[in-house]
Amino acid sequence: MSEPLLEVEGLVMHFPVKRGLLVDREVGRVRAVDDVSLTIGRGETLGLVGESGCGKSTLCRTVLQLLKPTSGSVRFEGREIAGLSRRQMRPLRREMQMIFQEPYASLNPRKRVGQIVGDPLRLQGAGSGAELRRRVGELLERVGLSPEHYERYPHEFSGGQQQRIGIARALAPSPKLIVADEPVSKLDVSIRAQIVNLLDDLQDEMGLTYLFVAHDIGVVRHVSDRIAVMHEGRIVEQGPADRVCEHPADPYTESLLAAVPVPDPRQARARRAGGRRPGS
Amino acid sequence: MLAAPLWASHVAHTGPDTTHTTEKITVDGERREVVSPDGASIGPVWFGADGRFFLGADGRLGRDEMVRLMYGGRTSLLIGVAAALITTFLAVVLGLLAGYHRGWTDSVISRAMDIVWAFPVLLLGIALGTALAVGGLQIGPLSISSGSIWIPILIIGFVYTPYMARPLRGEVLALREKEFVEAAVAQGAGPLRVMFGELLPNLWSRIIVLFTLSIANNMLLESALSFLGAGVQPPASSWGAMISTGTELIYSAPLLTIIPGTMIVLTVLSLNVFGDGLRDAIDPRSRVRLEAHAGTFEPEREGA
Amino acid sequence: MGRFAVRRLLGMLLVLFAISIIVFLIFNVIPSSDPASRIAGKNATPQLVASIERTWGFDDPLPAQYWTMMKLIFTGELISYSSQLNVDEQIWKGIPATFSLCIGAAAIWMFFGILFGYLSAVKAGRLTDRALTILTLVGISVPVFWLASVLLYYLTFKVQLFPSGGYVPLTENPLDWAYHLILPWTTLAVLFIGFYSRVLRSNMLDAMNEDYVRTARAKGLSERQVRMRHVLRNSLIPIVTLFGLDFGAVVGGGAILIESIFNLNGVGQYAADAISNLDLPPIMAVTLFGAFFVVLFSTLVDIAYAYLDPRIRLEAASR
Amino acid sequence: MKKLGTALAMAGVAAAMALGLASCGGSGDKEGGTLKVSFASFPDYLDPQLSYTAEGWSAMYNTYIPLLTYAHADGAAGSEVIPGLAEGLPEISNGGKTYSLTLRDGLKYSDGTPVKASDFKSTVERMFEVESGGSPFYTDIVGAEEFLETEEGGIAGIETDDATGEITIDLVTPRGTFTNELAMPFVALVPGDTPAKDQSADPAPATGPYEIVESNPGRGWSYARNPQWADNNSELTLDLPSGHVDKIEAAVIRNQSTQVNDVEQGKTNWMFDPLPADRVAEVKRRYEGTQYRPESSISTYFFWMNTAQPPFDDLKVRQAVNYALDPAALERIYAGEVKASQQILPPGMPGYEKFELYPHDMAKAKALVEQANPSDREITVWTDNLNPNDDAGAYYQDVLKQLGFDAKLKVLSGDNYFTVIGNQSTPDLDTGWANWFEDYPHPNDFFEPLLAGSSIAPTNNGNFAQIDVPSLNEKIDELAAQQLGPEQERQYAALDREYMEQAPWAPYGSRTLSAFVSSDIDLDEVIWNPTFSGDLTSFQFK
Repeated sequence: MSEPLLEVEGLVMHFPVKRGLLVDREVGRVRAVDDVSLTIGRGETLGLVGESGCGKSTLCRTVLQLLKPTSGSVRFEGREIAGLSRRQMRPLRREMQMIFQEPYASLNPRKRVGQIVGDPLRLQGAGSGAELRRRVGELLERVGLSPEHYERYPHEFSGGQQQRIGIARALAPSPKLIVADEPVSKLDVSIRAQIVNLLDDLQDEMGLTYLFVAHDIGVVRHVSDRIAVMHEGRIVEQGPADRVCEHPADPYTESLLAAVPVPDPRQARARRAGGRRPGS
Repeated sequence: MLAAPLWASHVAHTGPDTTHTTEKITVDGERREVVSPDGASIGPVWFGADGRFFLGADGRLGRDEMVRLMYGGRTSLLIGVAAALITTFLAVVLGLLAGYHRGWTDSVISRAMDIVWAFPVLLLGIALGTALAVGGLQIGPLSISSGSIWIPILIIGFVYTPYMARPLRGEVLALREKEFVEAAVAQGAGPLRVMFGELLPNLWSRIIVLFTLSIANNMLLESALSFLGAGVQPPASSWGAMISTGTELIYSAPLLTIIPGTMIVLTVLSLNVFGDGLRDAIDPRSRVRLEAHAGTFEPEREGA
Repeated sequence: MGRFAVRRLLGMLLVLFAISIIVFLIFNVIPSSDPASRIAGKNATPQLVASIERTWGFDDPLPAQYWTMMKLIFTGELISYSSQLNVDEQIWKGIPATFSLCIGAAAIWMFFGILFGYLSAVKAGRLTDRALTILTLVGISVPVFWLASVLLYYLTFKVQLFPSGGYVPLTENPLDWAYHLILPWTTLAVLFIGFYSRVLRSNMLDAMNEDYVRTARAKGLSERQVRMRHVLRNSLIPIVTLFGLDFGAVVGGGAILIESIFNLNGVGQYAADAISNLDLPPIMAVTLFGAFFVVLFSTLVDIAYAYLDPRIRLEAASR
Repeated sequence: MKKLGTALAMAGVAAAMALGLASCGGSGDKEGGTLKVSFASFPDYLDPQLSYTAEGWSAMYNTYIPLLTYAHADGAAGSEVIPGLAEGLPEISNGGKTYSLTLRDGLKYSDGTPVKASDFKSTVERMFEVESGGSPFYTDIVGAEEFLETEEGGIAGIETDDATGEITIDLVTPRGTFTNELAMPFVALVPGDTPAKDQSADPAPATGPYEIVESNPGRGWSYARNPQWADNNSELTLDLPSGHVDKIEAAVIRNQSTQVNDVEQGKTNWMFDPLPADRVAEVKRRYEGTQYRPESSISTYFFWMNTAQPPFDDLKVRQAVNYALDPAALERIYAGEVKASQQILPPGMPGYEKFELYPHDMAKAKALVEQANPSDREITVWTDNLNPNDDAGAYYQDVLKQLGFDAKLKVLSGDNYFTVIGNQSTPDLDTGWANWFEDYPHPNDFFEPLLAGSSIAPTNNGNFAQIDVPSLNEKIDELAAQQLGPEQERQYAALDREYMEQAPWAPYGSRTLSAFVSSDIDLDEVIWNPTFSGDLTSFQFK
């Protein structure tokens, strides 16, 4: 494994359950993330798999400090970010971006594509006017859209295209880490592969590091170098992708492999090898 | 025709407060007194006196009713629009703050809104109007003299804020759950940027509709406050204040009540029809509960 | 559920408390409201004013004055500055007129609001709907007090069809009671008729496209049965909510204009008189009375909703 | 429009000489019946010790009777002080400082308890205890000021003897107006055990021909005949009338135009308030002489100018205003209901002599302002919102604008107008409207409270013009200590002129009031007392 980019150690995220007639008292906790430790190396893809509601999304958000963890440590490039305030976090945000599960919901319906993709650039103080427009155009092209789409609104696009916009936005600040929270689960099966391939290509080109989340172990297997399996807030197993899929150590991983229909591996591999540029 | 008040000062031959108590004018070549010795004022003369006293004089001071109507309309419209701007501004800021930050910010703002909302609108308006009628308002460097129309503007803008802030807060609460907000935060946008850059654009259509209807409501409330003597202070005129003086003379000169009232109805009706159409055009499924009433005017309740 | 209700009621008390403080402060910062000189009258000497200040406690610190006033309101011993009458008793005497006005008007506006809304929705897009839409829009655009004055002029003076105002107690003569209240009822109701029929119309149009209505149709129910049993019934729920709130607001001050114009001597009229006198005790009491109704009805509606829809309870509790 | 009450807050309402005593009742007149009357506002109090409005005094004229009272007659005859519960007018001794009276023997309150001489003392003490607005009239009684302060120990200056009915009052200084003051309702006797708090909701037992049997404050009240009157009290006080109707129902109808409609339609028999200005023409045309007759009042309507600060500290400016105001215009604003006059004393007041110092002359006014060339031209004009006073204010503002001033109008609620302009901490008290109705027919009532330097007070100020001329102050004091006679009347007339030369006010007239009754009331029989207005004992159905 290469030099670690992100190190998560003993991360805990509990949601208190409060009740009380007048004053709220804590009567219990939901343990969404319970003592999770992970390490992702530079340029590596870690696949995180688990059934819906197991705490994957919470983990993503906790890692990115969109939620304050209850305890534990998150180190990014060796720097502890778990206790940082919003303000302290802000300069670090450009280094780690997120791709969302629901492409449409993650795009502001009242903003034009150009603005959506350009905003992160503007936030970084990077250029303005024509220069900004040019860079946005490049990004759009990079994810397989056309610079002409600049003035359009998100609802004018298909789901796959919307996800491409989301990816372009994530790429805009030139991040090191991208957390992809089930980026393809809401897309048509026919489009999933295109997006997965796009992410793969981008990783190769830009040396990105992915935390790739899915509930479908099949998808994860093909993009990931290593896989972590999450169950009820805990990591039950982690290791190289092929090892985990072929020799699962945990019974839960086994049940996942058995329950989820896996697309024909050969077909997927073939497509990957073909490397067609999608969408253009 | 409803826009005529905007050019009042260009059309009018005389000031709105100028009295013509003992004057005579020529109507169709005949000399007539504007106010007779027993106090009866001249009625509408239409075009008989070269456009002067088109609608006659108002009561025993002999002020030109048409001129007052135009200047009064200007005041009414100004109050309606200015108060709506204040309401909108406050409601947007408070709605965004409460809806975005939730937690105790929301609790504080929502409770404050509850208080203003539970305050009977007319009573609050009259109480403030009466309170400020003598000494005016003095808050730090801001000083408003007691006869100023800014007093009714501020009162109306203030008391109607919850009626707009509540639906907006509800909307913000819903929008806030959308992933694009999280996306903006993930990119390093601060709270202000999220509120005004991400959330606000999604509220515009709603705000515009609420704003239009709010002007209509404000004009009705202004008329009610002025009618009760807590709004526009004489001799300044507004349509509400004109109705107020008119009703004192209703048995001898009913037109003085009927004309300004009709103007209010027509203007408010136009605004309501416009706001209604706007709502249908922008957002056909939304059920905006902000409707015109002077006394009770309902917020949209979340979940209702 | 019980927890939600208790919280809501506590919130209600808090709101009332805040309102009482605001009113108290508004009237204590007015430069000219100085009640002692007002009570003393025109020829007052400084001794008289000083003596009045001692007796009424105007020289106490403000919190003490506030506390005394609240205590007196709730023990029913508060007396007004300008007439020295017991405020609670005066409010109590105004209640029959105010409630007669509000309840009667509410009955009228519910009946016509629902009737017009129903007709408008059923005949959507047709002439009846258009006409009713115009009518209801006009209804919500008319200043109530203006309508009242114009009706008074035409119907009690030009044509002496109705009495020119005043209130006859129901117990004294039910017929006369209704006869005196017809005009006030109508005027007060116009606005709400317009408002309710518009809300009902849009609710019904929405409801007609819902699945359960289609299912009902598919089951072979007649169009009429579908409308009455399913569409109307479900569309009425929000109307009932609105009614709760509006009724609270009307009792709590919305009727003030109608009461003064028709000389009904209700609580609203009492409030208007007190305000023009800058007479703090009745203003405090009436505002609290009004706010009580507004808050009470909105609380009732909230609780009713929470009962019907548990999500609200959770949302409110998580705040 | 609405509340004459406050407009007339200072006192009684007058009717003048216009009509002689009504001729004796016609043959068709009948006794009994229920009289319905309407008031635009409920009296401030239905408690004789507290009430200080025209409404209250009119309502209690025939209910609570002081030791002295005013004759039940129109015009000047009605200004005569006559014995009420006392046997005769007071004997004045000790250089005008001691007043002696004797209570009639055998009087009873409507509840049957006997009236005692000591009730007078307890009544005066009660008036101080309830902190009545009337108490300043009686602080010259020995020991009264201490009593107001401590409310203990009684008032030393009043001695009574229940056995003989003798009442002796000692004053600190001679007081020429004290006879009039003994005839004010403030000292109308109530039983000694009446609680020292407002009794409006449960009026005290009466001594007059009518007792208040029901009071619903804010809404209305009603009278019935006093059961003790016919057999007992009237036998003892023959000079007071007994009344014709058996019951009187008074209702509050706030809108005066509605009151007019109701009288026209016969739903109300008499409206207390004057006609609203816009209905005057119509009512005069249709009902003058049959159901309507104008009644003059002893009152002065004026604009005061604050002589203590620019620009009105300059006599020329004040005179300019007097020249600039057009009585004809103001008459129209009041629909003819104000009789033009440019002096302090109104017609009907002893000492009134007509003069006209400032005939309307706009050119002269402008010239005077030019001469004075005041540097401060920003003026606030104050008026109340009772129509047509608000219109008069608007007209005055317009006149000041024509004179080259930057005038702003401030219109306040009639209910607190005088409190505000009487409070010197109110900013911008430059000039404004005011009126004054007599408390009693004595000219001192127009000078001391309104123009004497000693009346300038931080709150409840009555000297709105803040005029303080030492020589004139002395004159006021000197005249106030004397009993009113022809010589004093002449001197008051001179004082009137001297003050108008100083022009602290721009007076414009006295108010015309009106008696307007339904068609079934005998208008000729109606008595309009200058201090108490419509006399309820005089109303009679045809």
